[in-house]
Amino acid sequence: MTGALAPVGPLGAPVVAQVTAIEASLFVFVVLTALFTALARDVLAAVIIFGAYSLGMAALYTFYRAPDVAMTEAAISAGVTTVLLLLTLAKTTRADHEAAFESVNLPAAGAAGLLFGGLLLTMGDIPAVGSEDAPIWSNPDVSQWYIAQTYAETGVENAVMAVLAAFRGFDTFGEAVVVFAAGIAALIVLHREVFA
Amino acid sequence: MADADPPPGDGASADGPVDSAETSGPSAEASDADATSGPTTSGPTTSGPTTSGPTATAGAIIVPVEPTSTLRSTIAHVAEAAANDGAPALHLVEIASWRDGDPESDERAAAAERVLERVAAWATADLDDSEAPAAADVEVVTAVIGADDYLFGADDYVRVLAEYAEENAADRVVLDPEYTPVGNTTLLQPLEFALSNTSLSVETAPVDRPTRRERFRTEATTGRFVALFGLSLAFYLLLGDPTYWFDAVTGVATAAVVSITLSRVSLDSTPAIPRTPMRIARGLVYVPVLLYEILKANLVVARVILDPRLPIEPTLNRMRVIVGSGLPLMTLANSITLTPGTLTVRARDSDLYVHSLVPWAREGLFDGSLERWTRFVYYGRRSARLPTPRERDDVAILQGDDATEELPIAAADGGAVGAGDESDGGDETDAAESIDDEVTDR
Amino acid sequence: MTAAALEAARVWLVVALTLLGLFFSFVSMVGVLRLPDLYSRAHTASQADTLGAGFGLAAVALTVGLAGAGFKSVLLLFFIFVTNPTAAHAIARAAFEEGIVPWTNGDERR
Amino acid sequence: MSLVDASLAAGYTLGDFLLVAAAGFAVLAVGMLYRAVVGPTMQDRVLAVNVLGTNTVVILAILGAALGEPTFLDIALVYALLNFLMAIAISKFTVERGGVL
Repeated sequence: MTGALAPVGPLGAPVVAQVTAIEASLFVFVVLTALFTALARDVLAAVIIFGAYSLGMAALYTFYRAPDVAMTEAAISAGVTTVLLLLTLAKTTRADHEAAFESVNLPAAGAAGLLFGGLLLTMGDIPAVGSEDAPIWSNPDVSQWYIAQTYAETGVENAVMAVLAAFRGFDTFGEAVVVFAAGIAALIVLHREVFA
Repeated sequence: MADADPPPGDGASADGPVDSAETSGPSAEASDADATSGPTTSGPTTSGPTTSGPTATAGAIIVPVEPTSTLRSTIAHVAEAAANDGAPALHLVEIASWRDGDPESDERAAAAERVLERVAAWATADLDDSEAPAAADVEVVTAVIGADDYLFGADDYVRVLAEYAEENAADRVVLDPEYTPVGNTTLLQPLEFALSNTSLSVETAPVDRPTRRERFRTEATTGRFVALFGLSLAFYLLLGDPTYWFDAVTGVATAAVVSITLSRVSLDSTPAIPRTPMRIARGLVYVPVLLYEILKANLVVARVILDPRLPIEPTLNRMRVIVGSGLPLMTLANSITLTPGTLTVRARDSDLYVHSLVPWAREGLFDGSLERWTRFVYYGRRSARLPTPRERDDVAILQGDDATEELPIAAADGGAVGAGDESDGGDETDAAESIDDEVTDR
Repeated sequence: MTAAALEAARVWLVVALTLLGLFFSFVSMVGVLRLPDLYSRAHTASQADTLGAGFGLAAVALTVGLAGAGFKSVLLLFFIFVTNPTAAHAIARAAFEEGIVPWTNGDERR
Repeated sequence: MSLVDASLAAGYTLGDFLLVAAAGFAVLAVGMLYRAVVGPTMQDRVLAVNVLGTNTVVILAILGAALGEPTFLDIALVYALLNFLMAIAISKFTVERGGVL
């Protein structure tokens, strides 16, 4: 896991420590899409922009070597959520709006900003990605073993993904089956063949 | 794509919902015929294979009406049933989704009236054609109900319907299977449920919805099965590891599932031995040609777009192409779209509606080289020789100064939502189906 | 030609293809931002962008090498060339069905 | 040694270049976002998101090449499929007011 996110050469200039150009542009993209999803007044527009958000998010996940999460983001967020939201829209009505954006509730925005700022304060104490000072290293048994052995045993660089897809792969498979069955059940309740 | 029509109810006008302009003719005719010639039945017939036969006590039938793609066949069914059962009247009612006095309520009421006028014409025509002796005695009544109140949900609809039924001595409600009065809500089942609590007898007209599923089902042949199985197995192994036994086993299982479930829908013609490989080979010849065309035209379009003056002259054009339907048409339409400056907006039978960005692209399109290439890929070298669309006089410009034909757009006045738009159900399904065509052709 | 020269040629080819891809994607973006209506925007969205993606994926295929996963990017390339125009067509037709009249010279920008 | 480690100029490798190119595609995606937000019609938004999706696919593929992770191409493949599905679904939705779903 350590070497996986090593700084990628001099071109990925350390604007903020170790943030590369690709990360930076994806961050901008994701934040903008999230913002516009929240602000769009037309619900259908919000659904569409939310699709774009999940696209950017998945690219980011992929960059952090978590392809399983990226896959999930792709399947759930861009695929299922969009279809479910569209279904919801189809079963309700969509009001026409004159204004393109919601007006911002200033006290609420202030409160959210404060919370965000507070959380940002803790950022300084979080160890850097791959840092050897991370508290996880001090646990000598379990996490140590995963960190040391994951790559050798599974060939997967992201330890979380290795746990999900390799060490407990059948568990994950079972979860996928459960989710799939739930989806089928929902469709039966809806009494529609969505994917016909 | 005439297949999108509902199953024919009768010979008279089985075209499903059509534009109100068109129906005004038949409507007048039908009512004339009704008024003057009276019953056209040829005496008591021996048929009458229906359920109960004429019964004196039968009450009137109520049909809630809304422009749907199955409306035409529902009316045909109801008219036949009314004639056979000797119902005294057939009430075609539209349950108002507006309230009188609302903004726009007048327009919506007018739209509802148009729909009712049309279905009344259908019903009258069907009754005239009916062989049942009692057909002439069935009175066709139309009404808009519930406009004095806001209606929320199935219970309100049923209340309004029940009141109307009581006033008019009706005891039977026949529902159109596609009936969704609020436009978006699926109300049919709650409606049926709520109706079952009243004294009215309720049934859904046994007409087929024009689903695309049915239409795509083609015959399952071994050739198709094998082709799809091979294709999906190859795809699976390509993504996996062909030499690893686990991938081979799961691949066979997956390919079997895919080909069992989808072999009837995903290939539109059975692969044949000399023809299919030849097509693929000629297709491979076509790919570099297409790539070259794309590159060349892309540079032209890039120059146009990056030009600060933006010298574009977009028009919509129509071109009749001779390539056959299905896969060849899709290939041609996609090639046209891929070649910059031209974009296929709509494919209707063999008419392609192509949007062109600059006149240069339009001229290139009318020269028909892509059409010739498509013919070459699918039918061989000899079929490729053909006059250009321009020489065949199969082209038209629909916009701009050189326009030669009128724009066939539903709402050319800026997309006003009107009755024409609303009642165009058959057309919309048709359009959606063509997209599906393209998806499943692959 | 030596192996080193071959590799150098491959590297610069990758660079050239990537730059071409970026250029055409840029054209596509400019087109989508500048052009006056949906139909003309669909042109650049389906075409310039497809070509841009095509060049980008070709660069990837060349980098990874056909022995590796390069064929996957060829597959991807093929897929994009088939689906992108279809999607653009579907979108344009949706607009047409809704009765949006294509913009012509002299109309107001939309 | 794979091709991405080949040095290009001044100590930069091809991998670096590809990462920057991926960032370039992401910047183009941000530009495209304007159309997705402003519209004005729903189809404009769908179109912009479709282009965004194509860009994402390219970004994923380039990342896969630059970081030496060929599995990213599988994700890109999944994304290409979903992107197509999304465009078709939404454009059909806008035409038929949900009748298709």
